[in-house]
Amino acid sequence: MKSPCFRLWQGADVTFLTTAPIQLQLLTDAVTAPERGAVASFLGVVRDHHDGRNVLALTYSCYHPMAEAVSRDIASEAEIRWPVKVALLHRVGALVIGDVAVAVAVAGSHRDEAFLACRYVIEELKGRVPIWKRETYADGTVHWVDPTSPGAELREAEVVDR
Amino acid sequence: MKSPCFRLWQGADVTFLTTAPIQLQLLTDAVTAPERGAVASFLGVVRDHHDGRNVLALTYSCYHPMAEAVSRDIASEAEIRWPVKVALLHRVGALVIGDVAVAVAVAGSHRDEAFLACRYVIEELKGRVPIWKRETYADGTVHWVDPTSPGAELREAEVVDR
Amino acid sequence: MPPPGSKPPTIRVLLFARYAELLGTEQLDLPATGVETAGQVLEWVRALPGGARIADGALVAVNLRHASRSAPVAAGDEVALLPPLAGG
Amino acid sequence: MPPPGSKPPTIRVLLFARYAELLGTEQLDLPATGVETAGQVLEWVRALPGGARIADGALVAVNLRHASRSAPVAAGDEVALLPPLAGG
Repeated sequence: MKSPCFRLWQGADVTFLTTAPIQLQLLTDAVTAPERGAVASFLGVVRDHHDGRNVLALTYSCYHPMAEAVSRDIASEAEIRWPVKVALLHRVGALVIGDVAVAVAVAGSHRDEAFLACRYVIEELKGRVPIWKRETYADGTVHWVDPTSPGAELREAEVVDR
Repeated sequence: MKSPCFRLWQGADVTFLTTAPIQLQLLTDAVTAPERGAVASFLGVVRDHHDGRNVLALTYSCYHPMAEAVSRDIASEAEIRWPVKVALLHRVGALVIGDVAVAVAVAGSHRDEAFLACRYVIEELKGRVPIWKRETYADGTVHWVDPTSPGAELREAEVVDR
Repeated sequence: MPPPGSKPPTIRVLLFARYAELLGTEQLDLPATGVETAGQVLEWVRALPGGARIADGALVAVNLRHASRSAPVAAGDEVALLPPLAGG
Repeated sequence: MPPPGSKPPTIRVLLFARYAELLGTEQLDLPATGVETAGQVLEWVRALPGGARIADGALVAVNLRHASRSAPVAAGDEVALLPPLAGG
């Protein structure tokens, strides 16, 4: 069996994905401008537990070209709907507790639009960008996280030995 | 006439005020924790115009001990209302276009509470923390910004020569 | 159109995350003849060994965008079956 | 209570930003006798030279917290008159 894709694909765009640590300031700097002084941002940081189990490590994989295309769609949608500039970046590969997994920064002239667009982008990203998370637990088991079915993957014994 | 207070007061707390450049990451790092993986933040950046006039420079002054006390109140209110950790920091003194004037970072277990609390803090800060802004325009005039009366300070000829 | 003598026209099928593990592969080539919709691609994969555990509600993408079961597909298209997304 | 021989009991009045410019000072000491509310402090300042341009709707703070016009004040309190806030 081939190993799942945890690396970025050769030749595909890498605007919205990275394997390197995310620095929020690079995103806020990219969107801020003299006429856009209100900057709302969001960070998703790797937590140490999931459904009550201790997470030791995790790996994000992605469908790289589609993740880029859909991220671009979402940024464009937000910039059409509100007068804002959007930056978003999702990290893939092996992450540890406390690492930033995703960052969104949105700058506009007013707070309202910056906050609304930032919230829009993170919600759409979670719902549409093809990224998956495989967690390793303290007891050595591994499983693919399914946010649509909290706890269900454990009851269904989807946990696989590594 | 004494010059208005643009410096921080000797002996008063300096938890929520600073005269140095603001680095957002210091705030997000301060609130993030293994159990708080959703971090919403806001930056207010000095813009280059106000009521259609070009701003050259500006200075924030404050009622330092009250600004600290009210900032602390606001952070506590947010942390009581939502299960979050709050950091906020306002810069005072002389700033230039593009400088970060205020930063808020809020971390929680879930996006909803992080965004709601972040929005609460910046709105309350603007409405309650005693800070004033004196702008210098391209034509050399100076005036105190009054957000409650957009444009009114110009019609009222409150502009004073420097 | 492929040049004469090349392989028969196919639809490229990509599998990700748990679905790739269930099928033991990340990529399949489905002969395009008679395949008209994304839903038919999903049913074909679900009929393969290991495919039955792919949920009926799996997400489907055609050429890098989310698509409905009824989305048309043809030779040369890239169809992906996506487990529940977990980004962010 | 102040020790015998010290100055008479006063209320410390602070002025900021445009109000400090209008009055030409950032700090005044108001004899506390007969002064019972924050609103009375505001009226006293507005009667001073330059004070008339302090808006009727000025914000008032007593001992580092926003206060209403009817908030009680006494000797030793710190009362601040605050122009429209412009932080953030």
